Amino acid sequence: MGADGEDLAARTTYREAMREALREALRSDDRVFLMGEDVGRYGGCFGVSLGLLEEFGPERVRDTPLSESAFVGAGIGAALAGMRPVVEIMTVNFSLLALDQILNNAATLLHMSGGQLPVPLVIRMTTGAGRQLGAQHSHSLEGWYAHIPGIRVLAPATLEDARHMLAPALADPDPVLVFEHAGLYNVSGELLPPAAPVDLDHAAIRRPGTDISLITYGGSLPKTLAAADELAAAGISAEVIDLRTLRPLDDAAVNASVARTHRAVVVDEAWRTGSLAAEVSARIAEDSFYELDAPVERVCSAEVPMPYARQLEEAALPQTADIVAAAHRAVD
Amino acid sequence: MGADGEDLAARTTYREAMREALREALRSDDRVFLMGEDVGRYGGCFGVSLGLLEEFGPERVRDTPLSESAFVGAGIGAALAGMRPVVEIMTVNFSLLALDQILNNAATLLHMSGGQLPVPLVIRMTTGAGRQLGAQHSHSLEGWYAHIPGIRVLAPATLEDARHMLAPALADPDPVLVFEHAGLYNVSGELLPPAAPVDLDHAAIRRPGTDISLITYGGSLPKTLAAADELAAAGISAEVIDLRTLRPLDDAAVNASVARTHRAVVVDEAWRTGSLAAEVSARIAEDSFYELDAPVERVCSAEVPMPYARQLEEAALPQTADIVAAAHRAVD
Amino acid sequence: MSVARPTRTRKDSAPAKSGKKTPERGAGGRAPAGRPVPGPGSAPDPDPGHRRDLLETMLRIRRFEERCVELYSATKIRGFVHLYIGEEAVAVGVTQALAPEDAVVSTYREHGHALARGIPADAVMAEMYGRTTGCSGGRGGSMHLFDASRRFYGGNAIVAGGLPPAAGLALADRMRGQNRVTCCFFGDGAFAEGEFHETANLAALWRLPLLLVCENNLYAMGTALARHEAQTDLAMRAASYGMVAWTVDGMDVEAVEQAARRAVEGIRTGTGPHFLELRTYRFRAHSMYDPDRYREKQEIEKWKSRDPIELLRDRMRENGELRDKDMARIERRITAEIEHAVEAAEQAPREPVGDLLRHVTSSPAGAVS
Amino acid sequence: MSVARPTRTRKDSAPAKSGKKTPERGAGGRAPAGRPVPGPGSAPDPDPGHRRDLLETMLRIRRFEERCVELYSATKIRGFVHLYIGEEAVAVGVTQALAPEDAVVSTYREHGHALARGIPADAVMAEMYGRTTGCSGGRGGSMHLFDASRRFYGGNAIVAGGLPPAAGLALADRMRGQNRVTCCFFGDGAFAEGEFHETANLAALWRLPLLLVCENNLYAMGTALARHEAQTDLAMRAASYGMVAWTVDGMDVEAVEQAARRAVEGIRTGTGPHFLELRTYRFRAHSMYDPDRYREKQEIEKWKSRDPIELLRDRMRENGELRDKDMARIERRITAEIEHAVEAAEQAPREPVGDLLRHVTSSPAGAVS
Ligand SMILES: Cc1ncc(C[n+]2csc(CCOP(=O)(O)OP(=O)(O)O)c2C)c(N)n1
Ligand SMILES: Cc1ncc(C[n+]2csc(CCOP(=O)(O)OP(=O)(O)O)c2C)c(N)n1
Ligand SMILES: [Mg+2]
Ligand SMILES: [Mg+2]
Repeated sequence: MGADGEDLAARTTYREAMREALREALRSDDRVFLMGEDVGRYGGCFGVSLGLLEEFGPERVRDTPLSESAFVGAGIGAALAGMRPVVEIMTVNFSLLALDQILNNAATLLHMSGGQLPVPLVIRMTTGAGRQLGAQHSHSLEGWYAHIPGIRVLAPATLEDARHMLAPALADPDPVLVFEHAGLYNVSGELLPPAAPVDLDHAAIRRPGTDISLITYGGSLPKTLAAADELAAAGISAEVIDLRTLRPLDDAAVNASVARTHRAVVVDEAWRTGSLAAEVSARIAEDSFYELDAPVERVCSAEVPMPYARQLEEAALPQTADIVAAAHRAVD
Repeated sequence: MGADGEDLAARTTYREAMREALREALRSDDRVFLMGEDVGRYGGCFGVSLGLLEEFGPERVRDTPLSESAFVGAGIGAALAGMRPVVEIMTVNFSLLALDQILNNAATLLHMSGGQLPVPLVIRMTTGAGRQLGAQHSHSLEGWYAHIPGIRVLAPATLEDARHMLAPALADPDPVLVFEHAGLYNVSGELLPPAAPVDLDHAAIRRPGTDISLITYGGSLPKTLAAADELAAAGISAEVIDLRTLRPLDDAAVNASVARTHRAVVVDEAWRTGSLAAEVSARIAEDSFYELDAPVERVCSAEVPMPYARQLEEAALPQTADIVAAAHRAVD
Repeated sequence: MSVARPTRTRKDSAPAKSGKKTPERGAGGRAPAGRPVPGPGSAPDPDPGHRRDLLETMLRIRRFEERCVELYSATKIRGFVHLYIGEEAVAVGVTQALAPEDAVVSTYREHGHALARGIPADAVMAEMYGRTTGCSGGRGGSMHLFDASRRFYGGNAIVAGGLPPAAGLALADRMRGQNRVTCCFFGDGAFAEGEFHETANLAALWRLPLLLVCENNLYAMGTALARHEAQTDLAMRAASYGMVAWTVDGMDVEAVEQAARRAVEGIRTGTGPHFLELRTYRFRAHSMYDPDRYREKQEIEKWKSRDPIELLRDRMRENGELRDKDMARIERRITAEIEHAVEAAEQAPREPVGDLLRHVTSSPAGAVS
Repeated sequence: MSVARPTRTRKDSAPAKSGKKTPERGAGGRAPAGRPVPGPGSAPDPDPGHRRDLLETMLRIRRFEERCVELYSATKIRGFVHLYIGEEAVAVGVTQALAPEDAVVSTYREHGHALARGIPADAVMAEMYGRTTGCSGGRGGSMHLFDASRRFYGGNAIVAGGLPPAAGLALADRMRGQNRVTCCFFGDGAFAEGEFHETANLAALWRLPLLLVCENNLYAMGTALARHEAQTDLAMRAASYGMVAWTVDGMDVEAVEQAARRAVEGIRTGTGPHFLELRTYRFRAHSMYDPDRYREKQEIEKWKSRDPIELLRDRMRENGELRDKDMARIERRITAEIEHAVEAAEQAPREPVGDLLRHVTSSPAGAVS
């Protein structure tokens, strides 16, 4: 990287990028506060909010009891009253305890009230497996949330998105759920200042290609990019699409890519049946029916509660080799 | 119906068929008990269990406090201890409060324990819209449950299935969720004794046809059959597949039908994005890619929290006319 | 000895023998020990005019709902409709204590709360009709009445589902130093839901300006209190969170008002959430109709003999504050108001089907796939 | 006056000043009023042999976990590992009161419960290694230890998630008239979760044979009790459900055993659920490592001075019940046992990846799509 780049780019991690986004939000808008289990004194169970308590105090970096339903619901109420809460749920597994509040209140209040009550709430949570945490800490349920009308679902997969998605999420008048794959927190790299404000309506082409579209998001992006490298070595030019926003889906970007490549693999760490990958696969087959030269392939997790043993967990998760194999099936 | 038929067939409703199934289960196996909000004294919020308290007493027809998580979890524990609980949740909307227990315990205990702890639990709940109950009582989330490995998901759509699915569900060593569409309870007709025990692994062809496959389940079956009638009048022979079991899906039946008809419409009352219909559509396009003559069509609910106003609710739900129109699109 | 001991004090007085008084059931929690309890100086205005207002508001609710029964039979109103008949003193008494800038969170049995809060009968009736002039634009129906301008946050059909958002409304006020109160209504059935307990703890822990109003009508649908709660003294259980909790005769609107005023004053002075258990009874079915297999006729009759409207009316008559012609004038006014609401609702427009996707998100309909 | 009044009695005695005694904090609920409380006749066996067993079991847990720390650093064990070091008296004391046919439901911090319940160190260690010989076949790991033969129902990594199933286990026993007890462990953090309250109510309402064991180590992860509970007297809050609830010194294994025996006896005589609050402390991080930013060094040291193992050891030494060479023999035996467990785990087979889908359902792997 040249001298200019060195000036502008800063070495950072996904965790730090997320923290910086929170810090900026807390600094620039006094309606913003962060609330969740151990976000303060402990620094966040994944260390994302480390130091924020010291900087912003316990009112705005607010430790909660273990009451997922109550503090998510309290976030809804605070949003109704004009605040801009950022609620952290430690992992998506625990978010089930708050799902009633998210679906029956956050997602529906605007509509039920005939447009009177927008809920400008941001809920962050980690998702995903890969650290041998077993069957109650490793699910990927963001696809479920993408089923719910009335909310927006984000999956920042890059340092840039970790750093810059929060501001537009907070500017959204409706509830926004942000899924952070636990495997990404330690990813590090150079972070350039954004050329333009991040927009939450569009997928991104992370690598252009001509032979096949690899469509993914979140924690599967690095594996998919690695698969594209391997495919390139085998003479296959793979385009990698990062969905970024899981609801609403950027159909146009997906269909445009498939119109170029005529083949698609969807990569999603969730269980295959009923996954977001199913929706993407169905949309491609429905909308780009006459463009497809081969069935859409899905690479998902095995349909098993995540086992602890390392070799089993590895076998259960989508791996680069699985993506490469699926691409070969589609291309051959 | 002839004299023979009159002897064997009894006029009944879906509600009564379900009640008869419960009565039979309670009579024939003293490990079975029914538990849920107002299943006893009140007779069930939809009247399904009316009279069972008087017949079996308050221990076996057990009213619970409004504690969805606790009584569903208690069902799990009782099942672990060798009982055969049938837990009723008033509607799928309230089941979100128990989802942690269902996903993190019921569906995972067998696996987490290395096969030591099967959970022979049946959970019944109503689902679906159509009675102007608004955005917190009208969802169709059975597709979500079909995403979860480790459980079986049933959607009895006929009197026969209402009457005869419970026994095999109770015989299943693993958790079984039964979704009863609220719009079906008053459906009445003749109930014949079953030719063979109902099997929970296979979809059913409710009407054979050659030009297009209409694939549906539960509360959408009557509308889909009506659509098939209309299509027949227009010279289109539609095959109607009732999935019956939403997890595991009977791929073979779906693909065999599509192999005959080369066209498919999937009808599902859930919101379209991430619906079970998406999974079925994706599987057809993936597995029967070379059989399809047209894109798979989906007829689902509009992506809106269910509005109260009648004309809006009707517009939000899949209607016979929508199914007919989709079939025409696929056939033309 | 290093075993930690809790340092907070808790005070239990003898249980109330009559619901009419508002005895302190438990105090302390995070409030400084020894802080004096607000005295009875904050009694309601003894002005007979005020009593007439109370009476009229209760009667308006009663007549409104009686009309709803007819309209339901005529299939003008659909869905689930939960009548408040018999419980009017609770909504009317409690809302007296609230200022316009305070907030209300309610349940599916909320016609009374909505009308008492001042939402016009026109807007409520149009909502029941599902018309665009309804207070939720016709999208909510009986269970989902809203009025942002009156800080009436609904209308929640999930038992206990309104409690966490109510805590959040209160939290926002507390964080911004606004001296406002959030009042949350819920039933005895909500006590069994985890969400009640999570919210009670959160509110007490953070000393939120929250008024918890438990409408204890002794039944959760068909399940009697003693068959859904191990400990039926609900005020005592609320007090176990370290908040002030009183049991009140929910059939006596003046007792309710007095208790609510004291509680709201306590909240405004920063002593955290207060809990009111209002002993009341629904005179009719859980929802529009039910066979009432779960209650004794005698019990129903006993409670009907303490009809909150008759109770206040008789008291006022005894005081010479209400003449028959006053009563007739009130009835006439209410009838006119309700008939106007019905007529307006009948005429009101329906949302065009093409606008189905409005209000799913704040962006224009259809912008989001 | 027709306002319903609860008819049950409730009794509050003065709060305990010392954790060692097991004062009654609340009784009543559905138990007939005036029923005598089980007396102190059920004291633990004063036999020094029994004390030696208690000591050895606590020490086995301690040494097992100390070995786990090494193995974690060596990446032999992965995932989340929550150490019980400092809290051994709770698991060991409570399990003394249980018969083999009783059931145990535990948390993610459950090595101590598992070992105290008699699951062999071999099976637990192999599970931490993720091997097929592990007590969950390697699919569970540290947070999900199971042993159906010992009625050890796990190992639950959702805070409070084990409580509802525990109520169900107890319900099954009650319905079948089996005089068995289900013992459910959980932390102070679980008090904030709705599931605790729903379960407490259900258990008290139905008088389930359930022993609720709250391991109050004063922190939920990094959040001190007083920052997550409005009312920190947990036994009092449990008593508010109408169940017997005692606070016990959780560092004194004999006090724990005594309280647990009395509680289990009470449960077996049909008086419904009992609640024990054990005041204890974890000497190490929440999970394997954490910077412990949320606790004062001094506080940790104070609690370490009441190490449950040292406490019992010193008491036995004072009594002349434990000689240095006894202690050395115990240590040797434990070391040998643990080293055997490590070696066996090292040698044990891994589940082939082809069997990944086993145990998803009870049907043979792959039978279900
Ligand atoms: C979570 C949930 N469970 C069940 C229901 C169904 N339901 C509606 S009202 C009700 C009874 C509630 O009783 P209570 O809280 O005492 O209020 P009341 O109806 O007596 O005013 C039930 C069971 C629901 N709406 N939400
Ligand atoms: C529902 C849920 N929320 C959050 C977590 C993350 N978590 C695991 S343990 C823990 C602290 C629990 O504290 P406590 O109940 O006191 O038990 P301790 O760890 O002190 O033994 C937290 C927050 C979880 N596992 N489950
Ligand atoms: Mg009630
Ligand atoms: Mg703790």
